[in-house]
Amino acid sequence: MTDLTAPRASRAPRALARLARYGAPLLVAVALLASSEGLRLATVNQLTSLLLLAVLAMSWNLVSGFGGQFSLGHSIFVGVGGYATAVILDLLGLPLVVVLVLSGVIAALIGVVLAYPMLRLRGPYFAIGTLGLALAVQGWMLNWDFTRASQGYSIPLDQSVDLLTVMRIAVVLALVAVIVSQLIVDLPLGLRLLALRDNEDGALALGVRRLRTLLPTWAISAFLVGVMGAVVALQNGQVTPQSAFSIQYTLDAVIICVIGGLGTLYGPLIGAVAVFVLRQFTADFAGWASLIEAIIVILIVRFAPDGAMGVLSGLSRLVRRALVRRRRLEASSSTESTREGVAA
Amino acid sequence: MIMTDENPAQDVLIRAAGVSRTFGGVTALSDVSFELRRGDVLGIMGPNGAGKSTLLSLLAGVRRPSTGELTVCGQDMNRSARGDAARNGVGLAHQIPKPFRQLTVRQNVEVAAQVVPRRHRAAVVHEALELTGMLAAADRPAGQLGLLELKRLELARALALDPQVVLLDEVAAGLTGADLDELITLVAAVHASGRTLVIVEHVQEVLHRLANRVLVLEWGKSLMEGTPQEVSTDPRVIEIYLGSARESDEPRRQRPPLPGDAPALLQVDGVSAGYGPITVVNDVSFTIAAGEVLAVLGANGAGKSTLARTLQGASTARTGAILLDGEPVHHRSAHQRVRAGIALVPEGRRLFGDMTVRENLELGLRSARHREPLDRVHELFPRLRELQNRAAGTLSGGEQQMVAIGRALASEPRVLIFDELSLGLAPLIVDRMLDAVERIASWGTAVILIEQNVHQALELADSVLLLRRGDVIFRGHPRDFSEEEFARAYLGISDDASS
Amino acid sequence: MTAFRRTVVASTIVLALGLTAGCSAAGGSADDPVVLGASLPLTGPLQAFGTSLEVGYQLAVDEINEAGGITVDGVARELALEIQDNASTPETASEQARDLVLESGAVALLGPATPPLSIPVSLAAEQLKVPAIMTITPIQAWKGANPEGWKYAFDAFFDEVQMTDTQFQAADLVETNKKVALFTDLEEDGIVMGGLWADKAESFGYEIVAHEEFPVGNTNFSAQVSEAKASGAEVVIAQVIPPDGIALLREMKAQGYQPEVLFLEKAGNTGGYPQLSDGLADGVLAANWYAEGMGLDREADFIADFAEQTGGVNSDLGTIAYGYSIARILIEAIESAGSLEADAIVAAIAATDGEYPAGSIAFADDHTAALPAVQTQWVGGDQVLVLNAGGDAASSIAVPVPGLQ
Amino acid sequence: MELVVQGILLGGLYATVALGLSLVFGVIKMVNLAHGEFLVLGGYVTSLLVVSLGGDPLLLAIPAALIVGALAYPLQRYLLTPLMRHSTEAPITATFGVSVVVQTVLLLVFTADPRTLNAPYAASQVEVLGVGMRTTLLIATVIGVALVIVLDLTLRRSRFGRQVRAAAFDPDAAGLVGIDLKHTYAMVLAVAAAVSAIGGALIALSFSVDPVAGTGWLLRAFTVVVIGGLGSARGTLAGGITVGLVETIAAAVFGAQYRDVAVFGALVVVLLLRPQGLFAKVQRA
Repeated sequence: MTDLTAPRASRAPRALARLARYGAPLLVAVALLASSEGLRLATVNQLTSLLLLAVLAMSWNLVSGFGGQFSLGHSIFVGVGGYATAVILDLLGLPLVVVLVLSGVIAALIGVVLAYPMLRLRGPYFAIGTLGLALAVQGWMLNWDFTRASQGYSIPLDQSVDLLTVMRIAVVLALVAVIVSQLIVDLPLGLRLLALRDNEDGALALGVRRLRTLLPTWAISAFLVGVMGAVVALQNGQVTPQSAFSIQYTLDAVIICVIGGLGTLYGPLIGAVAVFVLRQFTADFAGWASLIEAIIVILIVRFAPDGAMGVLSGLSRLVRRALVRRRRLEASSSTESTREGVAA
Repeated sequence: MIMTDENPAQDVLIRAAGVSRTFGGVTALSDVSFELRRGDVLGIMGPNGAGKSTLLSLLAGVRRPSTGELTVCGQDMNRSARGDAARNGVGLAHQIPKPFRQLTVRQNVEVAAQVVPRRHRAAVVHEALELTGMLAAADRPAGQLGLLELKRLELARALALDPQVVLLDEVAAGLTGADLDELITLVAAVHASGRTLVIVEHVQEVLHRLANRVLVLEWGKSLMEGTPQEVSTDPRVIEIYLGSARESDEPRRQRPPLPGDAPALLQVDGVSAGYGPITVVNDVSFTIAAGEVLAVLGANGAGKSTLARTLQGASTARTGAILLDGEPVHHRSAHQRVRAGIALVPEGRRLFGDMTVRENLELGLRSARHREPLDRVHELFPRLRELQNRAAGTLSGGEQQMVAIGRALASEPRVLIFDELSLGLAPLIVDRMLDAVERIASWGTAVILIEQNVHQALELADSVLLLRRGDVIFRGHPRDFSEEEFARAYLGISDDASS
Repeated sequence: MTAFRRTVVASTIVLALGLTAGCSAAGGSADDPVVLGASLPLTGPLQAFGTSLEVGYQLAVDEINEAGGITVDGVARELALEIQDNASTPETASEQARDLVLESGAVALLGPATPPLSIPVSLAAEQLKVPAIMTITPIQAWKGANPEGWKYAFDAFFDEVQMTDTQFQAADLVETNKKVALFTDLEEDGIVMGGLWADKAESFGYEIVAHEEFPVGNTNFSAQVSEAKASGAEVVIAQVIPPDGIALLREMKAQGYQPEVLFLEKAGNTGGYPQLSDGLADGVLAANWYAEGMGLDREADFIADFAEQTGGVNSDLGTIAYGYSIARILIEAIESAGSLEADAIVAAIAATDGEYPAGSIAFADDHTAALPAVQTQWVGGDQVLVLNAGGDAASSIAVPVPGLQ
Repeated sequence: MELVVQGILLGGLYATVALGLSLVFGVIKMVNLAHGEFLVLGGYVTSLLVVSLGGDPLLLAIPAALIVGALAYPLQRYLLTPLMRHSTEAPITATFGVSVVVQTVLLLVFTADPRTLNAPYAASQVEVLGVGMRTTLLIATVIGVALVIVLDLTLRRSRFGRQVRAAAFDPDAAGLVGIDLKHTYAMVLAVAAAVSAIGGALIALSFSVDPVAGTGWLLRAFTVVVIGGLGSARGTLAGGITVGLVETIAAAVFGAQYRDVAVFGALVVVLLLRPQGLFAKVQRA
């Protein structure tokens, strides 16, 4: 057992930890890709949905968790990505990878254009503003001939992609999302981002520029969500404004991050798994499903406001404290010392 | 460290000429001029509200001067944007450190280091951590640090900007004994590393040991500038810190002396309080009887206001008990304590500015129908009757203080706490306020008087509680109260670092 | 090092989930029942369709099971109906359609009603190559969603083109000034049908004097109604959702606008609509797919069995009959294919030709079976047939609209 | 002219619908995503009272308002206020959860069918300034203006109102004058819910309510509140009328399909130009 309270981690373990942080997701992804042939189609399909949910939550977490800007407008990027993919596949028939990246880029560009004015708003105003924006866009899309309203824009069947390929794309996308989240935390951009969230005045006073930090983050988030929307469109075979621009996507991201832990690296992943499993479970309760989910969300917010990650770190702190205390007791009893620490 | 090439023209790092700053009609800083040369350590002192923080915020580029010329490190601060100062070689360390709590110490410093060129960053971060002794704690989350470590981190963050000038805003606040010594050593090391310092400080010891010049502010104007020795012996400085004796010969005190066996109305037993990692009030005990005036004295940062807030319930006591008539009240919330009979006239008055005087007073009443207390208030301050339909926010400071006192009296308190009664008021008004305190005490109300004007407070007091950095260093009758204790508490001149 | 441990925990969870999901293989042995799947809107705005379809589907499955199940590959097997609630949301319907096939092992899908839900389910069927039959989904909209043609999905319902004739045919049965006011919302079917009515009016000798368009969820119809009233139209054709329909009726009543005939499509097919609208919808006309007197297979039985449950003879009852019919067609197709092989079942469905409670059904090459739309008028809790499948009068129409008087 | 009258009358209803949201934001500084459900609940509870007791829906809206208000009190006191200490997101998320709970319960109990309130005047018309207008909208406007005046007077003149204003102005200092902040906040949400319930009854009377109608009305209310300025009763009335006018005129000029786009577009523009609202005084720092 290494000393957990050791103040100084030597260079080697830190490098190892970093390697593990980037390597482990890579390994999991490679393992999934390698074994994907052997998976049942049902598993493939469920895994795709789960991974997409996780990507959505991780991307939203970048802006709203790490960046502290509570966005209620992310559904726009799901829709933009979905439509971009459907339309490009329909009209241009470019290679799939190009189409996906292009969809993300379009979403990111639109994201930057929208964020530029929106980021002038703070706190609840930002949430209301982005929500208004999302609804204005959805209202427009519902009334725009181009989107073919409730009939939807179908991905041409000859261009459609089988579920296994969709899952592989989702695996790669999820990997990218995890790595990007890690990178953002490790890079100076992420430092500035976290600094802004923790204490905006302090960060500004230290020379951090708000827009220069938030805008790239927003663009990255929009890119990932755009590609996620594109994969959703591939999975469903069509896009409709009603579903692709649905506020539900944003709400899902909020719920997942709240359950998993807002502004943590792995919270959205854990939250996505929890929500996905919960939904599989409540699917049998039909009309009660959303009731159960909402009550769980309320209970978590009330009693564990830092989500699963908060509970986990709370537990690990308890364990660590117990270990330390035990060691201290052992030490004091072995030396027969009568001096009890004042720190107790 | 990375120094920009020396340029004799840049030897004057800060030049202020006739700098003023107003906030919506209120002048916080007026016509201040000084120069700071490379390598200087300038101390800034003055009582609360003298404009120290405003001056510092102008130097740090957080705000812009209203008029006057201010150049910092070659930059015209009348034209600078937020954060420009940080990029331009000015580092600011705050009184209450606000680190990025979720980041590690190293990351905190790295955020600041982003203003220096990429290739120097690692070196700057390392140097800042090393100089402040935080290298060992570099990987701990900032949220877990203790107070001294937080102050070190605050300094490290300022140093990571690779600044030419470091501004220190009461960094010694809350530190005692060995911790304070350590901090002073640290700041000296920062200076030795070639930085020019501006130190705003109440703890005189810090200025004595570090500053080569001290600028004293009062009422937003510069009162004098000199060496620390000159300043601390200047009668004007002593007066602004301790208040002047009253001109009038007529004794203010009208009440008979308190009988020695008066039963305790409020009993405070071993109360400690603070915020975050900081303990501001440590193990305070006293009792006060009906009609007694207890003067709570001490320098800025000694814990007087925290004590007041803890008694009233706005902050919670960490340990100890507060009993009103033998009934424990320390678990009750602020509004319940008001109903129980403990009222506070808060520092800065905290009136509801967009409401009228009448509305403010009526809010204090226990019930809408029971209006008698207001008659008493109007009897005490007849002026309030004339002002009753004016918005409280538009009144002068003295009038506002009357409303604040009236509002507290409206709840018919048995214990009334005044937090910095005379702060920011002209001497004539202070006189009137203290007269009112005497009247209130004569009605049988127990009064806890937190007051800067020591001489005048002592005139009224039945007993005195002297705080120094959160500890009670004197408790007793005013006549037993010696000038030495006084000087020690306020100016920290004859300080014993081992306390 | 904690970051490292967290990574391990997180990746283990993901892996474990993938593996456990992979291990729980669904059986397909001959002892297990043959599963038919349906993702239905059992809650949400389309709830009425979902619950009615469920009754119809279940009825068909129960009938077969009571008769000893179906013979597949020479073995008699029981049928099981697996139903999930999609809460009226398209993406859930899509998700559940895949889930039903992949996870629950459904050999075929039954539709969820209306194009927004039926199209994603049909697309999922094509993607997974399983047979699926839709209903309560106008066939032009359904066909339009897949220009290349459906290969595994079928749709049995009325054709919008024929349906939009019925309003004019019914209006012909009463004396009017042949001036028409259209109220159409901006949902796809509102746009399509609005266009059709506008195009066809002239050929029937009608003139469109006002065409009001509005978004779904519109509440304030005052300007639109006063325009229509000013235009003097005695025929009103509206395509609205139920809450908007109530708002429209209230505004018409408030402004004292009493057209001779009022067609309230979409909203008018909500069971018990006159009660919901406090009587305002009494006498409102609506195109329908079911009514007493159409002479359909087992008509009397269905009315006797379900009229009480649906609050009268109305489109909800019709939806039960349609649900029953397509379930029946699917079951018969599996029976006649004699196997669970998708292509065999698809071929058998395509070969369907028979009388069902929904009408006489035979699928065209484009996998659609067009059933006739009729016109009905709300009288009490019933939708009474006023224009039959042949476009002729069935009973007299009460004019002007009684509920608005 | 006709458009203007219509817009103004619609605005009266919108003001009623938005008043509660404005009050909550202004005093508690909390975004209440369950506001729409208060409205819908008001409609349903009134409808239940009409069915079980019989009588005029407008009269029965008053007990309905009391019931909805009584439901809201513990919600603030025991769920939302404790969360406010944690972060600003936590109460937002919780109110979202509450809104889903209410929607689902209503769906399970009453199905998705729309519900209306009926009265002799529910579908009749009166002449206002020579323009024909729905009686209910006129009633809604009268009630809306009355509620704004009553709320405004309550806030200004009554002891409770002053306590609320004090709590909004400086929550810490409010404690110093004996104001129980937790109780005051809970009362504010209760009053907001009660006012909203009356708004919901008016909606059910003029149009209809259904379990999921809350979301649409929440957004309308947001627009009104943001345009009118958060936390000001009179600003809410002005905001309601502005939105009513924008909506009516946009529908007339661009066509009804662009009505929502115009309204939300206006919301975004106002947010960007004047985040404190068009009709609010700029708060002193």
